[in-house]
Amino acid sequence: MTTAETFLYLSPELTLLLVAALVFVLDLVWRRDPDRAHRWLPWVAMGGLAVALIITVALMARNPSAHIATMMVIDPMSLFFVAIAIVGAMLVILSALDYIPARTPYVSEFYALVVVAVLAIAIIVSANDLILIYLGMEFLSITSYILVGFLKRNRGSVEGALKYFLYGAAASAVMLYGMSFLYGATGATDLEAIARVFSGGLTGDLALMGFPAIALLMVGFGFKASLVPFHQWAPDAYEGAPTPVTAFLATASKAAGFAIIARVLLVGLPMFQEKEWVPILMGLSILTMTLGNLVAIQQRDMKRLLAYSSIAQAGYILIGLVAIGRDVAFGGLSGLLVYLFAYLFTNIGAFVVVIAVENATGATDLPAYAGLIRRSPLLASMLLLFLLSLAGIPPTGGFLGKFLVFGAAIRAHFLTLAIIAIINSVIAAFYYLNVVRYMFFVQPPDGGRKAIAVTPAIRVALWVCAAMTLLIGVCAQPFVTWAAHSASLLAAVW
Amino acid sequence: MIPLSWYLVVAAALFSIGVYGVLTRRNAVGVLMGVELMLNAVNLNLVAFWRYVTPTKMTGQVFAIIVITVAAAEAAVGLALVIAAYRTRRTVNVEELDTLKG
Amino acid sequence: MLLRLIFVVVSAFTLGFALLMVTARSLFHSALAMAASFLGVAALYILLEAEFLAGVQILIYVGAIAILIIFAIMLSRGTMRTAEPVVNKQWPFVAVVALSLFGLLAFLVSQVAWPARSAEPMGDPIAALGKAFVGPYVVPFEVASVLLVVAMIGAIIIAREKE
Amino acid sequence: MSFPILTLITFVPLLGAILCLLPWGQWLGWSKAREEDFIRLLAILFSLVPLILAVFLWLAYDKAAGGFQFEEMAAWIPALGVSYHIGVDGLSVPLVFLTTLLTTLGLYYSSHVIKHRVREFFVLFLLLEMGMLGVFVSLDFVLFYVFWEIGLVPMYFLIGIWGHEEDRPQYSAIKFFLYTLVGSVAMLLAILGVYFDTGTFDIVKAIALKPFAANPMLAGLAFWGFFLAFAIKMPVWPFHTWLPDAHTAAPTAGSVILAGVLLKLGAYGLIRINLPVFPTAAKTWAPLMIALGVISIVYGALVCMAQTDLKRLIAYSSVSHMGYVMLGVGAAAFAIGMKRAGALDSAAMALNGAALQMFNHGIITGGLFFLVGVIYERAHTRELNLFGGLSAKVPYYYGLMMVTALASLGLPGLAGFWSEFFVFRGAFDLVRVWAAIGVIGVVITAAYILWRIVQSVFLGQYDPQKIAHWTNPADGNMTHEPMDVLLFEKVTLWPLIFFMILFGVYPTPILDFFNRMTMALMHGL
Repeated sequence: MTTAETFLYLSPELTLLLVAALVFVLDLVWRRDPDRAHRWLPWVAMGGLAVALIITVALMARNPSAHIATMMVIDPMSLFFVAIAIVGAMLVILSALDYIPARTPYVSEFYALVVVAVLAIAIIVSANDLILIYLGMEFLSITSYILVGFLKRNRGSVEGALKYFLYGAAASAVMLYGMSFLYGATGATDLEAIARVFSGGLTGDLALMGFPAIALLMVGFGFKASLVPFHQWAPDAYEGAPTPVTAFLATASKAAGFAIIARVLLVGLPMFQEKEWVPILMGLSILTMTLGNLVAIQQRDMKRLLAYSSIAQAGYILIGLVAIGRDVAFGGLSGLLVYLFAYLFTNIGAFVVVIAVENATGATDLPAYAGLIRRSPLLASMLLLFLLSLAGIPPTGGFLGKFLVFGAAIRAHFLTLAIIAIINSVIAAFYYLNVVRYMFFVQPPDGGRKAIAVTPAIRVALWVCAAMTLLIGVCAQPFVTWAAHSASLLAAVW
Repeated sequence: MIPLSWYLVVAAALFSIGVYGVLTRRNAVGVLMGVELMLNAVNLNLVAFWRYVTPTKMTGQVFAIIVITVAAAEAAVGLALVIAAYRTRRTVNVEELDTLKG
Repeated sequence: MLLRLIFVVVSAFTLGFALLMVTARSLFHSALAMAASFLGVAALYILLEAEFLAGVQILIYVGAIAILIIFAIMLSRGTMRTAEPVVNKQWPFVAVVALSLFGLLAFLVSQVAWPARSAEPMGDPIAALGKAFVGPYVVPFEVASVLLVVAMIGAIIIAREKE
Repeated sequence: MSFPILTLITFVPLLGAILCLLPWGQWLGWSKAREEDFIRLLAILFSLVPLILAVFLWLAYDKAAGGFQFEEMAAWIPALGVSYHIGVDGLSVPLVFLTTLLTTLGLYYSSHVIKHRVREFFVLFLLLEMGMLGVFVSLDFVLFYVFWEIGLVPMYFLIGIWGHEEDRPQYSAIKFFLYTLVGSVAMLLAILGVYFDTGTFDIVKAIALKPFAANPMLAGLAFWGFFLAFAIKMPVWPFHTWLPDAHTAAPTAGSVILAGVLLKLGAYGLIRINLPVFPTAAKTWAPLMIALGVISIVYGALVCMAQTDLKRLIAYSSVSHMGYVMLGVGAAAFAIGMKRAGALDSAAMALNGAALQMFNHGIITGGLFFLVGVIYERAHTRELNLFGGLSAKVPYYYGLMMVTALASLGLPGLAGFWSEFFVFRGAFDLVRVWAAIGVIGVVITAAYILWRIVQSVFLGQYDPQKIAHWTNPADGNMTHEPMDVLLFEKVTLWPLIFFMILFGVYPTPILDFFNRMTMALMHGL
């Protein structure tokens, strides 16, 4: 590949890098005039992200399958996840416009770090080499630790960040240990070379390390995707973090975890599917959804409830990988992509409502949502829509995602898994409806006289999320084909 | 020549000791030190594999250098968090960081 | 034979200090033991003919990370004066877990038929590393440098005393 | 493409709901009261459109030709083989009519009694109508499922928001939701199973292809996936426990729709999907269906005897009455594959009875719940022991209640008679013993209706001490004596009474719809 082409395919990443640098530099330039910095820099970041998004979509149209050395692969699948991360970050910045300046003076740094986090995700999802995968994941982790602990005067924020950091550092060390096995067994770190060595035939003694190596890898990947039992950091980090960051962690960052699981297993370790990674993923999936839901029922704080709910959702998403197949429509992988895409808007939307309520009341516990329909019909009906989508009620995007992954499970004859999943989705409906109960059935504490003001930025974020949540469910066709197309190249390799 | 497995066993021991440290230390810095041991075990693995499996390619060493670099960055951020936590709570005891109910 | 003897001594040194690190009652002693153990690892790198890496190990691990940790300990030294135990109550259980983990891993790494071969390393490892970092590994190299900058900015934001 | 009448019927309520949501008061500078009046009017008008179209549908459906008519077919998610396929046959036309009729009546009645959170109520009610109509016209499994679930949400709110505090509406609402959801997720898996076996989500094609014909185990599983959803919705014993709570807590119009239409969704599903798609499995499980039906009939009736709450009593009577439907469907399933002459005709007759019972139960129990609402608006209690001797005080109400109650117990000359007659007539030929046990239920029904309702509410001595204050539902003022039926209540009830008498005297027009469909169904299996 020529240098020009390399730059072309890396242009989303380079744009993100430039934008982050620009925000940092402009912040320094406007040091004397922080008001100006605070007013303009979020829009610089937004504009930069928009440019990166346009570039990403334009690259998608080229339908590439480009290798940057052996390190990165720019293909529809990686671009799909880059797009998810960019859109997620834009929504997060919109929702943070009032939240962050009210809580910390480091406003510009915040937006720059969000852009950096997107860059890290862009690297992870296109990484094709264990070294770069590790580096990308660490990059995202370190950025996330900083973002979670960003409100350094706030106990919860710092504590959440410290816990996140300790779990994350340990998880990535375990993952690295697994990577060292793969390197030792094959002498290579790039996924395609690893696959080539293994496909040459596994001698019995070398195959021994397949299961432990994959299990060790899954510790690190599972940490990012917050799969049980590597999830313990998530509730604390989600609750303590600034809420816009929570929204980012629960969606874009989690999506990156799934992207890397899919790529490593499908491109690098396809021969270990049947005996090694399908059982591991199935166990993780069942544990994740069941535990996530059972614990979510007991939560009294919205952020924590959504944290456990997003853990449980990860369990459903994983079904897509367990039941992976070559079927275009119900192949599992495309279901996973649709699920993540719908989940991005749904979950960020839910968190935006949490942010709006938190901005107005300072509280995130469930009683703060009592009678929300009286105080803000917009917020209450929006949250209702998002909760219904999370519960998988049609015609929302959440339903389409569940429909596709459950369908994949049935197609691949994982009936038990499907039944466990549907039982879980009923349990989940219970606690989602409990929030709805508070919003619609319970009398507001002050009789509903005090209306909650919704700023234009939050309004825009909400409408975008709601429109997409419904659009994915009602006009499903383009999203399904897009996902199927994005998954197809990876499925072809595999 | 020393057999490869000797290095790997030493690395496994170092890794297990690190895991023990991570799981038992009550102090956040203590936990971090356990993680550093685990990372060293990984690096030992990587370098040993480099020497025995791909001595003519630099992959293993490159990987190890990257790990060391990232470990330094990670430690810097982690210790900054430790200090911030100490400022707000006067403790860095993992069990006492309980503002968030779990 | 001599090489093997040296290996055993260096390993014993490394693992001994590692054990001391996780068991020491004082965090400060722990940090010193860690630095010693890292020195042992550097020695193992020399045995593996990765001299450059041994240098990096000493510079970064012993020189930077260990010092950083000692600084952090001293900055939060209020926590060191407590008479409470430094390890949690589950330590005997964890010890069993760690021992079985070691057993499992040791068994595994000695059973797997790693594709080892007896080739000599290339002539000039430092030059080779340099070429690798501007050649096939240029992307990780660039990413690592961005990562370092970001981590530095983040650490400063979080650790700064004033708002 | 011809006139998309079914699309209009289904989605006009959605349009109405959206229009009701708009901030008219703000735009036109109206007061809150005026805006609410406008919303009431708007909602009723928008529910009249589907009603008029449904009447047209009733008249335009070619009964002689039978089969699916007014079909519309469009690609929806071609990548998944999901299409927007709708159409009606003899089974669905009367149910579409029933739905639109009860919705309009419910909205009209509610416009007089719902005083708070008006906008939400009417929006949700219209959405509910869309969901129900969608189920009756869908000929694609996914579309069917989508509408099935859409109906769930508004009903949850209707129960939870407008329920009376003492009836634990929040608990009842979530119970209703979760019970139904358990069934529907099972159905979702079954739908997927059928898809992977036949390669289509089209109900008509699935009926022709008979999925899992070679694999009785999987066929049974898929059958049960659907059956669970429908049995919970109907509901038959032992899946019925959500029903009394939901009914008791729901506002009057909510109960009417719940009993009148939502329960029919389950019965409709059995006849539309379980019987024709899985005839072999249906045959296998027919004894169980019959047993569940008979148990529901008898158990529901017995429990009615023990009720002291009028609304709860009528709720349990629904369990009993829907048991007839289950018995009819079970008997028909039992006859599948029988070679004996006349067996299939008996099956068709039982199925006719079941289908007719669906319609009749809709208008009769709908009427009963309206009547409960009438008395509750005045007395603010439904406790049977507090009533007594009302026949003299409210004679008009007494008359309406007598007609409806007698229709409910199956008095010849009123609509309920024919459906019970056909169910038993058909079932008796096929499963004599069970049918005989079921007849016990008819006797108990007569007992609780005459004794618990007629006797304790209307007969005996009126005691002014028991209920000291009555309310005038028109203006909310206190009165010492109960007021008789008001004009808006008469307007609500008379259409239902009209159909009870019409189809009691002359059931042929509606039977023609069913007969053609059931004969084709039974002979096609």
